[in-house]
Amino acid sequence: MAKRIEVSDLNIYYGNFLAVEGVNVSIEPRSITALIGPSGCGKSTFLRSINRMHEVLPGARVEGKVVMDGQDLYGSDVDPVDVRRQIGMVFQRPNPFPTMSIYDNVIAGNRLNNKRMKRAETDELVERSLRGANLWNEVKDRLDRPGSGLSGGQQQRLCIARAIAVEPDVLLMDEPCSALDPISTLAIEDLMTELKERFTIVIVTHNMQQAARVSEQTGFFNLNGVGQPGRLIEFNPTEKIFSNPDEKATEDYISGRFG
Amino acid sequence: MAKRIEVSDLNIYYGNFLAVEGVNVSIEPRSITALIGPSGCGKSTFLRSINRMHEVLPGARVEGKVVMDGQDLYGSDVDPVDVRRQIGMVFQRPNPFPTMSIYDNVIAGNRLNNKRMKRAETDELVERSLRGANLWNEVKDRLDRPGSGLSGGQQQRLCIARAIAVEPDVLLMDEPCSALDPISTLAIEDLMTELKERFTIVIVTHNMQQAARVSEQTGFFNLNGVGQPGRLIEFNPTEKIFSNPDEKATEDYISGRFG
Amino acid sequence: ACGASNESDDSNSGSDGGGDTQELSGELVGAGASSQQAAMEAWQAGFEGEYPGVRFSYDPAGSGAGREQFIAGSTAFAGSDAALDDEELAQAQERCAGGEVFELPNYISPIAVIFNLEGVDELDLSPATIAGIFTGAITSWDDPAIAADNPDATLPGTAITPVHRADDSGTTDNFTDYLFQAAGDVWTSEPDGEWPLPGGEAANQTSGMVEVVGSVDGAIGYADASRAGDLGVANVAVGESFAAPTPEAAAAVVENSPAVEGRGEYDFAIELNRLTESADEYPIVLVSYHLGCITYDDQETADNVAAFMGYVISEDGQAAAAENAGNAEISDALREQAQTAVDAITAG
Amino acid sequence: MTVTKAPTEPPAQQRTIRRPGDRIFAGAARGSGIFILLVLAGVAAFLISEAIPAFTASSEEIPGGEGLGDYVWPLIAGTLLGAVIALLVATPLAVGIALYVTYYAPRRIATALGYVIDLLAAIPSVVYGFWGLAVLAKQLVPFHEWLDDTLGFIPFFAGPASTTGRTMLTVGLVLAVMILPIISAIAREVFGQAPALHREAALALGATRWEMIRMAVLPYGKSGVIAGAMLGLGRALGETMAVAIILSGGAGATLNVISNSSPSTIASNIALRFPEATGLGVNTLIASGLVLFVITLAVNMLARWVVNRRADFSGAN
Amino acid sequence: MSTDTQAAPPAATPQEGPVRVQRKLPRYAPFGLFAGGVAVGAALSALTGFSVISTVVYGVVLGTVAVYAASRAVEGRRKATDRLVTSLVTTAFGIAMVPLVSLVWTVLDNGLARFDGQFFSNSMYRVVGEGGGAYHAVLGTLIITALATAISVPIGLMAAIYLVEYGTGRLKKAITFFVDVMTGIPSIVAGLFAFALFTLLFGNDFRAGVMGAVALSVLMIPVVVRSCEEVLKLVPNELREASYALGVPKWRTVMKVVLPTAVAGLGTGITLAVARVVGETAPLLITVGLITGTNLNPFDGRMATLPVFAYYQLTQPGVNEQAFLDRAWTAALLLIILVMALNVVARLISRFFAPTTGR
Ligand SMILES: Nc1ncnc2c1ncn2[C@@H]1O[C@H](COP(=O)(O)OP(=O)(O)OP(=O)(O)O)[C@@H](O)[C@H]1O
Ligand SMILES: Nc1ncnc2c1ncn2[C@@H]1O[C@H](COP(=O)(O)OP(=O)(O)OP(=O)(O)O)[C@@H](O)[C@H]1O
Ligand SMILES: [Mg+2]
Ligand SMILES: [Mg+2]
Ligand SMILES: O=P([O-])([O-])[O-]
Repeated sequence: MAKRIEVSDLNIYYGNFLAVEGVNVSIEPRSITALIGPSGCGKSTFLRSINRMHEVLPGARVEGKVVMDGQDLYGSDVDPVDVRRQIGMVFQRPNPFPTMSIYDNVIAGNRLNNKRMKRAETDELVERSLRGANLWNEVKDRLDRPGSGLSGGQQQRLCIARAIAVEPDVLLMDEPCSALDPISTLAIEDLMTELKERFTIVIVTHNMQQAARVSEQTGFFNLNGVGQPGRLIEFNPTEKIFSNPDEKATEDYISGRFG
Repeated sequence: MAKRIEVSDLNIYYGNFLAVEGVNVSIEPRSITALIGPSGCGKSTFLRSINRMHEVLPGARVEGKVVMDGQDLYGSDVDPVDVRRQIGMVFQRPNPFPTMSIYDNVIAGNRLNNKRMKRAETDELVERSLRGANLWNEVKDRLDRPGSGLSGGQQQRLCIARAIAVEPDVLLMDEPCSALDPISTLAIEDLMTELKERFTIVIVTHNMQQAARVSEQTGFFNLNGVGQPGRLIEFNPTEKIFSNPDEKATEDYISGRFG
Repeated sequence: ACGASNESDDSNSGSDGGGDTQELSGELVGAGASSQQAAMEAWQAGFEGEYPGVRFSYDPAGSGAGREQFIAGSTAFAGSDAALDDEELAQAQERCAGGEVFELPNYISPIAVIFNLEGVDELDLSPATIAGIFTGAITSWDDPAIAADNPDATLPGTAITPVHRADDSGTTDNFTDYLFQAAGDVWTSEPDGEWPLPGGEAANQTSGMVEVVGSVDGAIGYADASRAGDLGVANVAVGESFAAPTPEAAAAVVENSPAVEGRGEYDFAIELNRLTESADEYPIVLVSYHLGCITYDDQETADNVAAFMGYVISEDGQAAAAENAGNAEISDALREQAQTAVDAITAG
Repeated sequence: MTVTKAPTEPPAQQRTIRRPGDRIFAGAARGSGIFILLVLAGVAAFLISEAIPAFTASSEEIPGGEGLGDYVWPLIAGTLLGAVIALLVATPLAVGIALYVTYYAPRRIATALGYVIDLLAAIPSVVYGFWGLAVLAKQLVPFHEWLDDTLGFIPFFAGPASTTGRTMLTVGLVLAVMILPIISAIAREVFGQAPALHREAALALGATRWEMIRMAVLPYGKSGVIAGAMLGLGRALGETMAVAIILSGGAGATLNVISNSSPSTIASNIALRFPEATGLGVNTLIASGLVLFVITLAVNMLARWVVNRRADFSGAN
Repeated sequence: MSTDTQAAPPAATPQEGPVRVQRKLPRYAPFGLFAGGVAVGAALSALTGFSVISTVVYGVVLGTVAVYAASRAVEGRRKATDRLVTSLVTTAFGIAMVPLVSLVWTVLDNGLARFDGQFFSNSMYRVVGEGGGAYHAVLGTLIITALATAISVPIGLMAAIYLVEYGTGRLKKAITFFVDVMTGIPSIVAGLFAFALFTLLFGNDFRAGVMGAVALSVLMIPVVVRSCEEVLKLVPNELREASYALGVPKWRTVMKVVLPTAVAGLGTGITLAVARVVGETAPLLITVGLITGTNLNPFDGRMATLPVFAYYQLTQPGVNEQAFLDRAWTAALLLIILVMALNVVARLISRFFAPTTGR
């Protein structure tokens, strides 16, 4: 059920501030696409515009098209809720629901949408998702404890488990491993590699080795100066980006220092 | 004014849960000490106990000694406020004060001790600190805007600027670069190297290359199993840790995967 | 199932001696003067004993509100500390199917001049002295005017704190009416339910008045005599002597007061004789009326009103009220007079 | 969620289609808001229509015989005086209480202490009235005398001191006690919610407890405190029974808060006069209610103006 | 002021320790100083004519000043300010306890006399003088308050949700503003309004408990809106975003994420609103009046309520005054207990949902 996403001439605004300008890109299904670039260049902003999370901020809006398998996600007949159901997201800062137990956090996507599931089914789903996020062993004995009592990395993995539990077609991850130790990072990377068989994955990362390791395609964002909009400078197969990029800026950035 | 910190037999509790057990370590002045280990093993907990930030959580307490240049920081005549004034901290999640402007955020700590600084002095201090945190260029035109309108990485750098603005003797950093791009990371690392001439720095990181790059000493935390307390498994010069560690566990962890 | 344990139909009805409970039903709603609230409780209880089928309620919302609601037709009768004025009378007649209105002086209560003065239990006061105290002309208890009224008493030099009612009340209306008529030049303000002079200590309701007078040495006020409690009660000059506010003296002055001229056959509003010189009469009296129609639209209401008023003026009714409220019972003459009105009530 | 920067161009949400559930829910929420406006409009319409006869009547017909302005003016003075005393006393106290409960009291009993203060909200206003009359007023008589003796040169304490203590000052203090739980409960909620992240940031900079509160808690809770104060002010302005029972009112406008001749307040005056009022008397009382309505309006506009000046830095989110 | 407070003077550094431990007041010094201040205050008030209030006032002021001055001299400005605030904040709490204790004592002292079985099982039907009870008034208050709550909470909560989650532009501004204005409606005016409204709709002689409930709702709604709004604003946006990103529609997000997260605060707010109106006398006096018997139908006929019951018992007693006063105070006591019980229920509910906070 992986989906191809085509973005054309996308401008993204916060109120009157143009944060990201003129993005044109085609994201392949069943692949991992990495987005890299300096801080503040609009990676998160672009990522959030793909599943229409951008527009929940007051005054935030976009111009242009994001087409998923032929359908414009910003079309007037498209419900953003449906978009988000198919395009899941993991945020930069872990945000488990404080009112819910670890168990309920994992199945929040189903519960909140009032899906009825048998107890055995949900048990199975919770275990599968937590294992997928490499958290099962640490929390299996305290599934009924609040999710907010976990360490930062545990919380992040809980959020990943929550996102994959709804089995979206596309998974957007905003620096999902920035709070994780290498072992968990490895587990998440393995998970991504596994998931891409079925899903389309877009990941923002500052860790260029990670980008090099897991992704097929890499996009490099940059901005010319403060107050200027961010732009997608280069989008190419990861191998090419890291060995022989088209753009001077990309090369500078990558060779500047590795992760 | 760097300080030597000696920790002996430190047990750290959350209520009745023993999170970290029996830490004995001596942290050298004018050096960078890195703490590594899997998620949830108690690195953050240990770090927070050094400047008595741990005890602000309800039910949290410690047993044992943390001695700084001969003085027990947990002595009955020691005011935690004074401890924290000299041992600064940067948190895992950026936390600028949302009600203050960027400018005021930077000098928030200084304002406490010194109500009336000359405008020129503070201007100078703000610029120096922001430059130190590699944020000056991005925000110099909007110093009077709220700090919460920045990107994640920008916010983290703002917090670093705020912490170094008070010129503490010791600086504790909990994964300060996990939200930063390589360029900012590099800048922060350079800054640390510069600061260690005068200060003692302790940093928690998941990025082992970073630990290898910047630190003189490295401590490896681990835990035997879920619900078990975390322990300091090995503490040695960084070079030794990464080339020829004493402990099998350390070697496993490090060789498992790099950054 | 959900009733209070004292309300169950079989346990209580007719238990207190009435024997033959009567077959009336429906509702009887009244509203008005709060002054008669305590008496009304007794009347209601007695009436409900005799007529358990009637749902009775009396809303002590105030005389003005009572008259308005009666005129508007939302109640069957009203309680009022004052008789209807001409304009209201016309409106009331319209409300009563164009017919006659009854006004029965059913609640009579002496208003006592109460005081709190250490070492003084007995006090005689002439109208002019009372007025002087309340206008602020007399400020100390050893004032010659007070001494002149009480030649035998030893009066302290305590400052006087006169207290008046803060709310608009029938008590104030009657008290100022008395001062206006009896105190001569010393009191010039027109009688009014609202205290007519600016400033001074003001208290809400009779209970507030009693509380404040009771708490300040040297305070003086006016209140329903039954509520005076431990406070000193002044005797008021009547002619050459001084009268105490007893129920009997109050009933006597009402009986001997002339009727208001030019009213209907069943309108027994009276013009209180404040200037009485009879030593058996006490001139500061509050009369609270019951107002209703001689002709009601429906039979049920007419029957209920007639039954209620009949009970109120009955000896039982008056005695029950006097026991609970401490008011004066109406005289036989007044009762006979009222009975004519009760008998006349019909539907049409 | 702040309304600081209204987008100048049409927001993207315009194109957004909404699911039925969302439409219904949003409609219900919006409808509730509009309904409240309608209720208020209803109250205003009621007040205006009933007040018109009093505005058009000649001045002799108004109770007091001096016209509506002269009738209402002392009441306005009394209302504002009592409410201002209450607010000045209660707000700092309530903030103190809320801070005590959230950050100073021993943790184990802190919540319980919070409920204890809430008990003040449970006490009916009639009881406040009788307590004020029978207990507090008497206790405050010496205080009144002291104010008269030492601060008599200030117009507020010009005296002569009341011998019963049933003054505007006492009323203000009782009102302060009545609104205390309202302000402190809301302040407590918002102070307690100040993010740990920011509190820890302050502590880590070497802030003392108070400095932490000043940096991370008060700015965050400011809007809540103001909301609580406005609720409290509303209650103080509109309190009826307690004031009617305690205050020795009915005099002309004065700043003097310690004498026994105080102006009444609008709400208590209505309660005192309404049962016996007829005809134009009723209209006059309702006109005074309308005036109170307008006062509340004005006070709120003022408060809003003050608050909105630094809305950009609101702590929420 | 500015020069001598510059940083911590190094002169104040005692022993060897690296943490510039300024000299510290001994642990119990603040308490001792405070007590000393109180003692001096007592002496002072004894000089000027002893009274409890002046002793307390002088004592607290002097005690606070003593602590501040000592701390200022020994520990420096910042620490002294901290201690000063601690004193002030504790004093604030202490001050609030004074009227509370006095009030509760007054009510208990007077109200326990009739706190008996008869009071709870009997109405005032055909009761003259002694005896009787408030059964009818308790039920009346419960019914009318429940009705008012049923009207106000959904409307108020939804309006708060509108303001926090949906509101934009003028309508939001208007609602926020006018809700504040609404808090200033005097209770008696609310009663008059409800009276006029129902008279208009159902004619002159219509009286019912629902009139009172509507009057109380006018008073209650703004309290619900305002307190709920404040609490909802505190729910972090992160959580909303987390929910949206799971493909949860906004309304479900509000219902299942925002409201549960805020439930403790909502409970406090609603309890506050109920407490605000449950003791109201004036509007009920005008709308539902008073009867002596029990009426359980809020849509027909007058009803008895505890505040009105207490008010008339207090203000219009009969000859046997004590019996009336006892009933009045017991009714007041009952009202307080009622609100307390409500408080406990609200706490239990919120305890059930409330987030267990961690880092
Ligand atoms: N809520 C917001 N309101 C206004 N401007 C914003 C907001 N969030 C981000 N921005 C601005 O938009 C630009 C892009 O921010 P964004 O968060 O997308 O950067 P990023 O590439 O994700 O950076 P990082 O790597 O630090 O997370 C920045 O200039 C930032 O200041
Ligand atoms: N507030 C808290 N209350 C109770 N337990 C806690 C709390 N914070 C952390 N813990 C527990 O203490 C242990 C150590 O947590 P800590 O945050 O120190 O881990 P960490 O090494 O910093 O992990 P990470 O690399 O993911 O940040 C974990 O088991 C965690 O669940
Ligand atoms: Mg980002
Ligand atoms: Mg950590
Ligand atoms: O009976 P009153 O009208 O004076 O209260």
